[in-house]
Amino acid sequence: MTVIAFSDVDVLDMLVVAAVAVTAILAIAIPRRVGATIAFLVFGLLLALLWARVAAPDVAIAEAALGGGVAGALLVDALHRRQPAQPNRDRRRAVAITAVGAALGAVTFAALATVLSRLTAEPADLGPLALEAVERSGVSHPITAVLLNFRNLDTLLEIAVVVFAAVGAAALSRDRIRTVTDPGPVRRVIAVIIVPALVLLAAWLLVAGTSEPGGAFQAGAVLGAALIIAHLCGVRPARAAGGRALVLVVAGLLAFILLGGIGLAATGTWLALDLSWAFAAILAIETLLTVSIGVALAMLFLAAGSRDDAAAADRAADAPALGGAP
Amino acid sequence: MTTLQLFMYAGAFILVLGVAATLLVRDLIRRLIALNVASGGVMLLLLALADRGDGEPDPVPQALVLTGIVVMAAVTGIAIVLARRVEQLDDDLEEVEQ
Amino acid sequence: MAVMWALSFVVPLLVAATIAALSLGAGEARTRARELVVQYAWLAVVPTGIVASLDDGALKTVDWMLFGTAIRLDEVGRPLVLLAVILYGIALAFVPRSISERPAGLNGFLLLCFTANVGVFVAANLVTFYLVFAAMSFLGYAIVVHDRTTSARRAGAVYLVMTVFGESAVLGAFLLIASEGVTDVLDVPAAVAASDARDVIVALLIIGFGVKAGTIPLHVWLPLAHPAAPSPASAVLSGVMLKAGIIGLLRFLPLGEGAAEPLWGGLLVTLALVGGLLAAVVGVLHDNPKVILAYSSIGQMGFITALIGAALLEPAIAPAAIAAAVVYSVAHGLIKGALFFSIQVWDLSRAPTWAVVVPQTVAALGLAGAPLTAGFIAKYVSKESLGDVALPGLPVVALADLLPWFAVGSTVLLARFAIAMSRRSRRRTAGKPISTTAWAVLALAAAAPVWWLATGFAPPLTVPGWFSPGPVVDQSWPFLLGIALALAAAALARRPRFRDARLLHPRGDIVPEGDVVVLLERATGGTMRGVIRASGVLGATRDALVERVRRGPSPMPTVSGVQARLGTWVVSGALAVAALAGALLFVVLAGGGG
Amino acid sequence: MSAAALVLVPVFLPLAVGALSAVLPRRAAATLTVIAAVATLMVAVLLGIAVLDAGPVRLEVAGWAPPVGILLAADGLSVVMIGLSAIAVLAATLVAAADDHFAGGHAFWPLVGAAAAAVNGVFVARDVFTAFVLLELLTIASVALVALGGTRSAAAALRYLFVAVTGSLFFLLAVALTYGHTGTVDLARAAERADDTVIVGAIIALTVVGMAAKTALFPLHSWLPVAHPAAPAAVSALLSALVIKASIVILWRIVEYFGPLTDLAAPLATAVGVAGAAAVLWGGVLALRRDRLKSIIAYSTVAQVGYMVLLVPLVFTASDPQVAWIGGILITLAHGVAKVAMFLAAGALATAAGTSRLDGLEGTISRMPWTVAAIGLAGVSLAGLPPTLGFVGKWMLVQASLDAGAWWWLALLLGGGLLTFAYTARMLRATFNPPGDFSGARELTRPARTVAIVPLALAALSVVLGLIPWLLIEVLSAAPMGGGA
Amino acid sequence: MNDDTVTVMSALPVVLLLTSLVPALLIFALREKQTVLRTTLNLAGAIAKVVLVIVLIPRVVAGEELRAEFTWIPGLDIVFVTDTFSLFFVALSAGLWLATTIYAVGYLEGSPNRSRFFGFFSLCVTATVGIALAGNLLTFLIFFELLTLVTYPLVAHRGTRAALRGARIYLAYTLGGGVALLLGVAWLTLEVGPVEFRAGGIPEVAEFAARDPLTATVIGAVLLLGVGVKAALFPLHGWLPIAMVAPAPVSALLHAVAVVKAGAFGIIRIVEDVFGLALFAELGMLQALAVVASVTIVYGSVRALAQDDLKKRLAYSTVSQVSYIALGAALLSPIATAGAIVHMVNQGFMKITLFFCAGLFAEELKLSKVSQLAGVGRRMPVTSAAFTIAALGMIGLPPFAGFISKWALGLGGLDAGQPWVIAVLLTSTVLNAAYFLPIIATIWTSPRSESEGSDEGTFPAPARRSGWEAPASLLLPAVATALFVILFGVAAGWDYSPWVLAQIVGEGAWP
Repeated sequence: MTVIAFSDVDVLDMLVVAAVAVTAILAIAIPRRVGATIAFLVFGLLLALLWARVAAPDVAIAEAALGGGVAGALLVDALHRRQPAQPNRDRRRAVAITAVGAALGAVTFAALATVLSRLTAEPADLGPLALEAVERSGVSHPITAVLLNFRNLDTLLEIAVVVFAAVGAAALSRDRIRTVTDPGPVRRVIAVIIVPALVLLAAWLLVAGTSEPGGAFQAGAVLGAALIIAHLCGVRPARAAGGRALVLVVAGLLAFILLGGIGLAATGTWLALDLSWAFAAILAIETLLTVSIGVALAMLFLAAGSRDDAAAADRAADAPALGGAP
Repeated sequence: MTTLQLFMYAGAFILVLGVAATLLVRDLIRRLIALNVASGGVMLLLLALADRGDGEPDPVPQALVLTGIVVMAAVTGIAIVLARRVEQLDDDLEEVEQ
Repeated sequence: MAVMWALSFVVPLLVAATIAALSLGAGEARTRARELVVQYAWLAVVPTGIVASLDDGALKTVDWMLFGTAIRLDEVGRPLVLLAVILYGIALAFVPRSISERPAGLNGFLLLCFTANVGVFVAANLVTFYLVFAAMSFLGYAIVVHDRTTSARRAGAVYLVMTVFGESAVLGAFLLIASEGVTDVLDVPAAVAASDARDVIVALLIIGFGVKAGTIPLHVWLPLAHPAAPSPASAVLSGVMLKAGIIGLLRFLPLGEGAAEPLWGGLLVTLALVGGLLAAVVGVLHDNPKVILAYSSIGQMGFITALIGAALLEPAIAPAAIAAAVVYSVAHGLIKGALFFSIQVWDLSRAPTWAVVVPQTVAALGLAGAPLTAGFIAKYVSKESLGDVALPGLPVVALADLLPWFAVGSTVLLARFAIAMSRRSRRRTAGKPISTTAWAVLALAAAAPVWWLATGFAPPLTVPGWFSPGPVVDQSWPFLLGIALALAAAALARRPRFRDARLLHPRGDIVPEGDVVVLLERATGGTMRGVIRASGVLGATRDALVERVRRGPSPMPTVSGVQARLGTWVVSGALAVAALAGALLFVVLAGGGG
Repeated sequence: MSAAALVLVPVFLPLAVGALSAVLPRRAAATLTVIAAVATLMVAVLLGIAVLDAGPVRLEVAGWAPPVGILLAADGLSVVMIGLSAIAVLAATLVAAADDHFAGGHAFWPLVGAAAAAVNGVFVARDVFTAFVLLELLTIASVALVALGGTRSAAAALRYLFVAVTGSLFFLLAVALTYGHTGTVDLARAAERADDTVIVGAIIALTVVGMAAKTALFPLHSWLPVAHPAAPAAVSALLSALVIKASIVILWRIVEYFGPLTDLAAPLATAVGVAGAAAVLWGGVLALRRDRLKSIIAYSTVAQVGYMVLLVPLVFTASDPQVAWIGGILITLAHGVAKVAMFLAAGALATAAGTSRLDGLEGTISRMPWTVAAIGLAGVSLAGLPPTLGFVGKWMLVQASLDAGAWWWLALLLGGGLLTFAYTARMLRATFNPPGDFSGARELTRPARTVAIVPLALAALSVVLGLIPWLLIEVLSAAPMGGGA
Repeated sequence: MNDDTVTVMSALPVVLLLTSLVPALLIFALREKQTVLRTTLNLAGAIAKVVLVIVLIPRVVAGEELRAEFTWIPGLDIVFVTDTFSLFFVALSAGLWLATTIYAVGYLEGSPNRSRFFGFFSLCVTATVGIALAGNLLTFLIFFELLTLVTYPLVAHRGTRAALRGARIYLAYTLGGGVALLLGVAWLTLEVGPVEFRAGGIPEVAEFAARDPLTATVIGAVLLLGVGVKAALFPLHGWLPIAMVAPAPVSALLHAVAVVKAGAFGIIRIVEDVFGLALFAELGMLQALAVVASVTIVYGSVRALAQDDLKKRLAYSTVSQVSYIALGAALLSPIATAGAIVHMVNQGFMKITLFFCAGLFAEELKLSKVSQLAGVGRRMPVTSAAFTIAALGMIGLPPFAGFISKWALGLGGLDAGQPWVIAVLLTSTVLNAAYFLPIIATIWTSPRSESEGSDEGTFPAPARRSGWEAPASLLLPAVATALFVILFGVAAGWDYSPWVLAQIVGEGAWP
């Protein structure tokens, strides 16, 4: 257990952790939705910062993009839509519930803390094992190696989760997604500037993933954000709904399964990637995954916001199509 | 109190806070927020365990956390869609059996 | 010979079956055929008569029937079978001419009864005996209740109840005997004497056969059944079916087997004596000839049971007593049958009155035991066979001296019968001469077969000379005394002062028919209703109990109430957190120690 | 295709078909899914043969050995459960194909593919994190399926989502602890290295509570009677028969691997047993109180879950845990088959009679005898009466509890059976003709032929399996639980 | 199965089962209108079974035993064995099923849901034959429970409120019994391994009882409780009178052939072929069973007295009569065992005749109360004659079958040194007479007008011109079974008569 500089805990860590804890408490405690959502966004960003501190850059990026970004977008969008009448909250019952919650929470935390205190401090041997196996994975960046080679089944299943979440969401709101017709000048500017930038960023993240932090998920998230903004700004083809979008979403998953099949044919075990063509396979599958995740996240957002868009878009004229889709 | 313990206890605290809130809050969106907070707590715990020694952190838990985050995002997405339908139909929030 | 026996049993059954079949459907041809069959039904008894007279007495068995049925005609059975043949024959001939409706049904049941009755006399093993005895008893019910009047049904009901109890007692006794490992009838007395449950068996036998033989407490059904049944049926009932009880006692009681039975012997004799007395006293108070004859039968049956009781008291005299009992039974059968037939002849036959009265008086004299009649021989033979047996209670009086008093009683009764008959009007409607003449021959010539039977039993019995002075004097004084008493009573009755004295001009209402039966009926009716009410109460309480259990505090409503509250998100959430906290706390606390 | 390769077919095939049917038209999607179900059934049989020959079939996905890679293994339990899932999916999809009312919408087909893949994955998973991701996939698919059930099902689906995800989070915490303590997420290696009783106890406790929430074990059962009836008939069938089994199997796996390592396991197991006992009684009593067909069957599931977890305490106390394991597994299989039959039949009755309230079903026994017979037979199997498969399971659990001298479990097993048949009889009674009107002439919309045949075929299957269960038992004992993959 | 029998593996026992299982499944598939096909299927199955039994009897009596087994779970098989006792019960079931099928076809003419009825009807006999042929306790349990499930829809057939209530109570009782039996069987199998029936008791069970008498007694009690419900022993008899709600052929089947007999058969199997009489007596269970049986005999008869409804009275009479069998099984003497076994047949034939006649009275003249039966003898002489024969048989009068078993039980009781048995038998006889004879008296002797019959004493005119008092398909079975009651009584000595067969079986239990 190495001792860090002046005190056993770096003051910066303590600051970040404290901040994270406070924002968490705020996100939970604030009764009104708007406040809670804002607190949650801040919590998300601070969390990304914390991941950086814990030497997990990939996760930090993913957190920022997915946790803070898309999830945040979804939550804000939910608020913006409609605030149901708060049921009459009789004070006494609320207090009782919080008291019970606090008490049980305290007990759980105490027990959990004692259990955690028994964990040893030395690192698990899994890390070094994985790191020395990276050379034989076809990519140099360990996280991508784990994600797309050692434990690629997890990734496949995770994509399936995203895909089927999108399919489910689309089914639940299939009929009510409207296109945004007249975006107005400000939105048009945003579309012109930001959307291409985001797409470029997504592309870079994707390619970088093979050697430094980055990769399919982060790229997908950014691409998703780009699509959402494009849609909001009236870029009609960016409307991530309907058959075409579904095909894109499903393509990623089917490709991955196909890859598993190819692996089986080539090497005799599912999803095994021979060193010779591992890199190419990983890069190819990553691109497809990025597109798939992007469109899926966009669909989730649109499905969530579907009904009220129609209200906002009752103005007649269709905005001319802006720039090609990525 | 080492950094590891700091992070772990913080993770535990956030997890318990989130779980308790998820299970006790009636408002759907706040319940969803609490769920995301709780998942954040678990991820913190996992990452703290990944970065135990002073060498390079263990990539496997980090990959697991990445997957976890994506999954939580998907869950949040579909939860929001469902919440939206529930609120549009101003359905009885107290989902007891018919 | 076995074929003949089979024939003798099958023919009556076959005839009965054809009668039943013919009476099923309607149609002119059927009724005419049925009439014909009923007319000649009496022929069905002839084969039995032939085979009974020719049979060599060997044991004949049919293994596949019941537990193996076996019949054997011994010297005790033969005369009774012949008696049955005669009486049933005449009865079957009388029925078509009698006034009772549905003669076919009556004849059918009479034929069935005949087979069962003969079966009782010849049964050679326990199961066969019980088979035919039970069959005969229950068929008797069909005859008694034939006229379907309310009194007939009441008589039938009493008869049935008594029969069921009798049956059960006999079954109990037979089971006990059979468990001693014996089945053949001949070696039953020895087994009973030797068995340790001897007293129980004897008691059950006495009860079982007492019902059939009309011994005192169990006689109540007799005075009811006889008037209810059509007269030919009563003749058979009294003449032959009662004898089944007697043969039961003769075959199964341990007569002449080793130690004497002072207790049972004494009981039987006393019951017999009481029977004789009661019969005379109560019989006199009735004016229906059938009831009087019924009471006379009770008295006569009492006489025979006295003989059997004596045989129990003094095993030495057993063979003589048995022979005497048989002779007396045959005599009584013939005469009583004749008297019952005489009622129908008196009512319906076109024969001149003197042609009816003469055979009747001869029969009556025979019953009273006057010299030159069947009764004379029977009574003499019985008195001789008794020797000096005396009641254990009062040793001073010999039983033989008491018997004559039976004769006095029956003479008074017969006088009463004569008066009652004189009052009956004669309708003179039908009457084929053959059956009336057969009856006349039966009444007049009863003495011959009895005398021939007594000589057959010569060795243990001494046959009295017809005119030897000693027996004539012994027999005639009770008869004469009886006549004297009757004349005195008649004289008294004619006096104007006593014109409406109920005692002297009885109409049978002082002591109701069956005397004790009314009490018995009320008692059984009471117990029956009591049992039914008890079972009703039992059922009710059981249902109430089940109901209370079913409606007990069922947890159902509370459970669904709790589930409703539990169902909300907040409460179930709290439960989940509590479960988590509890589990982790437990792990830490319990594990902490380790 | 070596035996090992077979392991992943039950996962990838439905997943691929599910993905395809998201974009294909309804007819094509239906046929594809049915074909996939049949194929999975055949693969299950092949796997069974493989397991019979050589014990558990192991597959290291992507060629990497455990600590780094993911290990999947098919043992007796997985084969039997994959068989159940294939049969259940086949039945549900056949009925849904025949009558769209059962499916609840076009999205039924992709989501059913996803759910089937996830469930099969859980049955073969030997890596706790993969199990977590599979559970999440299952949750997403099931929630979406429930939401297809028409307007009022969204709230029920959302509640189910929150409960399920919270349960998964507890399990994720257990995964974190496993990694923290043993440095690996592979079950077998973790079990070898774990030595701290408190942490192992915590892992078991967290899994127990998490899985209890997801499988609606007694105190945490309230979401099931809300969610299952709201879903369309085919979905309710799959939910009751299949989805709750995934979390039970994970509970069993953790008990199988981590149970022997800590003496805290026994008291936890007894606690689970007590909760199970309470579930049997609570579910049974409430099933007697409800007057809607689907609610009754939902509470029947709550009750039957009690039986499925009953083997947990028995495994620790019985002298021969194998009997308890096999008994529990057979009861779970029997419940699966019977519950699919019952829900599909109930769905058919409800659509035909226009209402799922008991008092509206009069006369249906004359018009739809096969469907009512299916409910009857399924009820017999649930109650564990001969000659059905439920009886085999119950017989073995009775043997195990007698062997362990545990009177209370015995009374529960016997009494529970009576309670189960009580509410089945109540349902049957409701379908008899009203006195006088014998033809049951009340005009019912006649369901399609397959809708009548499929439930009865399943019920008949449970009778056939009940008479010749030795094949199943051979497979189960070829790769016994606790033998380690 | 004493030792000199040679065991032959053959599929005949399974074929015996199939002769009623296959028709059942086919009939379920028939539509309501296909009456002819349904009746032919029914009769074909019934006749096939009777023929098979007739073929088997000589072979089994000659000592050859047919056995069919297939594994159920490893270490425990489902076994069918045709030993003398099982074939005896199969013969009874087959014979009475044929009669009841004919009767049911006539009785249910024109009523709805007949496919369902006859389907379950055949399944019920399959279960009964299964119980009879069961070679070990497990198979017995499987078919015993199957019998409960299959008879439930029969009792509830009419769908009226009373029928459903009756069926519910019936189910509660019999399922409760089934649970007890399951406990007993599972426990014994655990202690002793698969329990194969062996005449005279199983050695392993004996040695287990020696080792641990208390548990053996408890297991014995639980097993008896299980089968006792169906054998309507005293505290557990409640369902029998209530199940009278079922249509007449079902009551006939339930009482005379299937359910009640299965219970009695179970008692004999458990007492003689699992524990063995000596062991059972040693454990003190035999006396207990004898006492319970005696109490039931008297209780059943007493309750029967108070019932005005004819079928209820017959039901209570069944409660009492079946306990004759239990009493016989509980006495330590070969004659008593034989008596118990033969009474299964005798009571079966007598009771089924009574129910047929009760059904006829109800069907033809709409009379169901005893008080209404006045003067029925003239209007329906043949039915009344059959009723009288069967009733006299029930009382136990000699020429009829009932006497044989009563005589055997009496002798058996004495042979076993229990003289009180005779007292019980006699009281029961008197009570039987007390509730049967009045019926016979009213039927034959009391004139029609006396009864409260609504019309002026005349009966509803016979519906058909053929002059028969009732449809042939109802009358013939009743008359046939009545003739059998006489035949079994009179021809008890014949080599293949029930009494002789029962003795053969009885000796088996006394090695």
